[in-house]
Amino acid sequence: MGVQEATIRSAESSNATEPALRLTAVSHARDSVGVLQDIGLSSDARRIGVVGRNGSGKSSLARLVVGLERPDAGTIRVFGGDVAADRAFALQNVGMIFQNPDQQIIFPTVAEEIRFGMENLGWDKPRIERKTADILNEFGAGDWAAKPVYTLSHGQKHLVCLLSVLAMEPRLVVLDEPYVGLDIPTASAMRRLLDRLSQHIMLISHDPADFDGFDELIWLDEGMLKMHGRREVVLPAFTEAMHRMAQPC
Amino acid sequence: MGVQEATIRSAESSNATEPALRLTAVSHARDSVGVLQDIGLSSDARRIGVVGRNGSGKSSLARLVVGLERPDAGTIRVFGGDVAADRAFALQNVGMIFQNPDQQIIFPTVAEEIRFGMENLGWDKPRIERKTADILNEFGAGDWAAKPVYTLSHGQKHLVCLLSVLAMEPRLVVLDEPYVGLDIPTASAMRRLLDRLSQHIMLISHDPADFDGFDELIWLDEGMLKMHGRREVVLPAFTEAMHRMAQPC
Amino acid sequence: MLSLALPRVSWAHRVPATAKLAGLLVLSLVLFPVKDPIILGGALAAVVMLTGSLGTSAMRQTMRFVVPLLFMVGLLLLFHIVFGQLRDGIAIVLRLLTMVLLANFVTMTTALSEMMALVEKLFAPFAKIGVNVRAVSVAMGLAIRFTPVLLTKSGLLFDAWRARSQKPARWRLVVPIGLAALDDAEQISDALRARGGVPSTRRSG
Amino acid sequence: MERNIAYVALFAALIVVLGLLPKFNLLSGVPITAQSLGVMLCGVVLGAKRGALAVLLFLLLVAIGLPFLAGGRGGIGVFATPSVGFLIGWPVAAFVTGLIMQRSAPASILWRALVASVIGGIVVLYAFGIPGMALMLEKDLITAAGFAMPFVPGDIIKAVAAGAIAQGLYGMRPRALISVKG
Ligand SMILES: Nc1ncnc2c1ncn2[C@@H]1O[C@H](COP(=O)(O)OP(=O)(O)OP(=O)(O)O)[C@@H](O)[C@H]1O
Ligand SMILES: Nc1ncnc2c1ncn2[C@@H]1O[C@H](COP(=O)(O)OP(=O)(O)OP(=O)(O)O)[C@@H](O)[C@H]1O
Ligand SMILES: O=C(O)CCCC[C@@H]1SC[C@@H]2NC(=O)N[C@@H]21
Ligand SMILES: [Mg+2]
Ligand SMILES: [Mg+2]
Repeated sequence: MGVQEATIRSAESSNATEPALRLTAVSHARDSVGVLQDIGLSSDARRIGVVGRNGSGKSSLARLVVGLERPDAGTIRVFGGDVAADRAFALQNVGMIFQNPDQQIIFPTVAEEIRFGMENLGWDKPRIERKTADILNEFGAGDWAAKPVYTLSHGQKHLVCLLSVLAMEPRLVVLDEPYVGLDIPTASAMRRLLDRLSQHIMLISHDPADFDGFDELIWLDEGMLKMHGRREVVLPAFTEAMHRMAQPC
Repeated sequence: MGVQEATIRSAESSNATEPALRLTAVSHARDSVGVLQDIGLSSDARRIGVVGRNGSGKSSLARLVVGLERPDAGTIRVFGGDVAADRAFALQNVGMIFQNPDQQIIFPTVAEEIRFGMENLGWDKPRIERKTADILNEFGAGDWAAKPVYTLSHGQKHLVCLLSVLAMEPRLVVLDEPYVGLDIPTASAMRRLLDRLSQHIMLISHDPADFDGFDELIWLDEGMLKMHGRREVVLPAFTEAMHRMAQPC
Repeated sequence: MLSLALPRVSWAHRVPATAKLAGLLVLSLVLFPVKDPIILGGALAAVVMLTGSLGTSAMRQTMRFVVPLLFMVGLLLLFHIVFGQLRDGIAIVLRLLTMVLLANFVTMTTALSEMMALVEKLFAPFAKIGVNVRAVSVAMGLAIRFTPVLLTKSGLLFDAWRARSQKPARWRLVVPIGLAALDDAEQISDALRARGGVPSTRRSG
Repeated sequence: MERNIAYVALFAALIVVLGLLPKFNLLSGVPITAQSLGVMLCGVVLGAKRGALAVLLFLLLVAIGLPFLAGGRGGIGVFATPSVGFLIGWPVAAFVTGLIMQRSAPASILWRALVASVIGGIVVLYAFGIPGMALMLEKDLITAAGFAMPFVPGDIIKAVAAGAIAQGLYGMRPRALISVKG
């Protein structure tokens, strides 16, 4: 598994000496409202968490990292590539799971949904078929291929979203609040699944417990980088600040 | 605050000897798929929690309790009234906060959204204006009245949903996973707000910690009533079962 | 998704879709100038037998399609009788029914997947002049996906209304539903783009 | 690109959904249907190009055999009925409606959308629909025009609805009308 397999190589190829994530003086506005200001950070951690209050810019940061938008100012490099400009590079290297599976599942059946991304990578048909079957089997969903998506439960839909991104073999997977609305057993199954992944992971969550075993944390506050560093340092500071704010005044 | 203020009294008026909630042999199907089977329970608790796995029927139960649907079999009485048949009674007595504020907010500005329910109760204009201003002030949102809803954050939208239901002064407020996606300070503000309410509350959540201070718990399992009783009894049994399921096998 | 294709495989399902469509085209060109009720009647009888050869469920499905037209046919004949042009009226009606039934026959006996493959083939030549064939097939899938979503979204907002009002919502919910649907389209387009989306220029590799 | 595809698909789906409303059969065999409101909205909200593409996408789905015309009809057969002129005219109607919406002076959205819908969704559309009925029913154009008269009141109501909806969308969120921003 890995990028080595990918058949199309992009012009601006990844650079071995480049960190997974590098943002330099990134500022960004949506609908002419500033959502991120002057973010600079560099990280090579395999597990990066993103925390911050509602509206602090976490989802906006995720969109920039996967190249859905180009920052108004500054540069973003993921494994050395310019994800907004070089979409072929982005497709091979980063994938994103949005918060609500209903808003991201595109096709009526599980197999179609999983195949879509690989088709866009230009893989040939037998390889796509093989990978689809493999990944479903690997995650204990071998008989799902022909299932209509609407018959799946919320947690199962989440899994389909994840598999359809993993099938593309990205090096970095960005997850925007993946545990929200899942019951305890389903959430913990998802957690174990993510633990197993060899990929780099960037996870957005409001629950400090979701970052067990993480290396680094990014703390956003009103669009600015409040703190970035090792989890053991950032997480206590963040939770302390949140609980202080949560006190009735 | 309270029902005493309500000006229109419904034909089938509430009965002082009737419990807040009484379900007798309730079964229900959606799209001819059974979602609830033979639920019977009676409760007068001021704080009732509802727990269960994804798809166990929690939201379906909530829809029946606020009278959005009529059960296929059995009867539901809320404060003695038939909420599905007697909509005037239901509007005065039960309110519901849906899980996703985007699926609940109808009007473009905060004030319009809050006024809507009161208009439907037939209150006169000065009273509606007064109540709108009061409730916004009470919850620290005095300057929101003219704000377009789409500029609010997720947590702020949640608050608007809650206020527009509270403004109607129902006796029972049903909340479907209200803390989902909220940051820690916002969630705890919402929690304190709910604590303060004199109304009966029925709360759906996946997080056992959300039921601190609750009186009773309803545990649904695949559409059936697995357990109903005091929180101290049901909650440990439920969390134990969930964590057992969550073990990797 | 519900389609008009018969679920059961008949002899006609094995005929390639291109052949069936070509036959339809040829027959419509041949029949167009014909005015003789005998020939047209023969053609209609042949098409009815063709449909009949597919079995009773095909006949039932065809009737559902044709009954609304029969209403019009009756009135049309009456109209011609009043103006003393019975022969013309009969010819028009026979030709119309023949063509509708024949086209219906092709649709019923061609699986949706085959039709979609055909669409891609038909569009392929246009790729050279810039038509994005991939965009067409993705858009077809999305449109089918959005149909139940629109209904569900509307249902949710109607519920939100009913939870706070006794009066029927009527038109007041149209705009909120429209905005919710537009938001949904926005989110889906992000999801598409995050997984490669639809290349706006043709892929070279 | 993806955004355009999503919008085009959404509005094709909107026409499908409007087909679930009941239709009324008329003597001509062409029903009174709410789907032509969908055609007007395609132009009014999406503008000329995307609006026409949305209608074309809808017709493509109908042609390959999905039962998406009012009353659950579909398949190539529908192009052999007296409706054929209207069906072919739909994408053109959406295009013209959208064009007027984009080009019209900055009057009120309600009036712009109303006028655009009347010209595109009625005048232009009938210019296709009437010859279509004349051809299929072998009548002269005058008689066929007579067949179109029962549509007029309904179509005017639809144009007013399209105007009101456009106004409503614009009022609640100006950027919802892609046609206006260009
Ligand atoms: N499409 C949009 N147009 C305009 N402003 C937007 C848009 N999306 C988000 N915003 C604004 O950008 C800011 C950051 O939003 P973002 O979604 O990134 O926050 P977040 O940290 O993900 O919050 P949450 O925890 O609630 O998901 C917020 O103030 C929000 O109101
Ligand atoms: N509109 C619908 N049509 C058909 N089935 C439905 C519909 N809505 C829900 N269901 C089914 O009813 C069952 C119960 O759904 P419900 O939404 O009540 O579960 P829930 O306990 O609220 O789950 P969650 O924790 O995921 O919100 C599920 O199996 C679901 O698939
Ligand atoms: O066959 C169909 O389902 C519909 C064909 C078009 C009907 C046209 S659109 C303009 C006019 N107004 C109506 O209500 N119906 C016709
Ligand atoms: Mg977010
Ligand atoms: Mg639920």
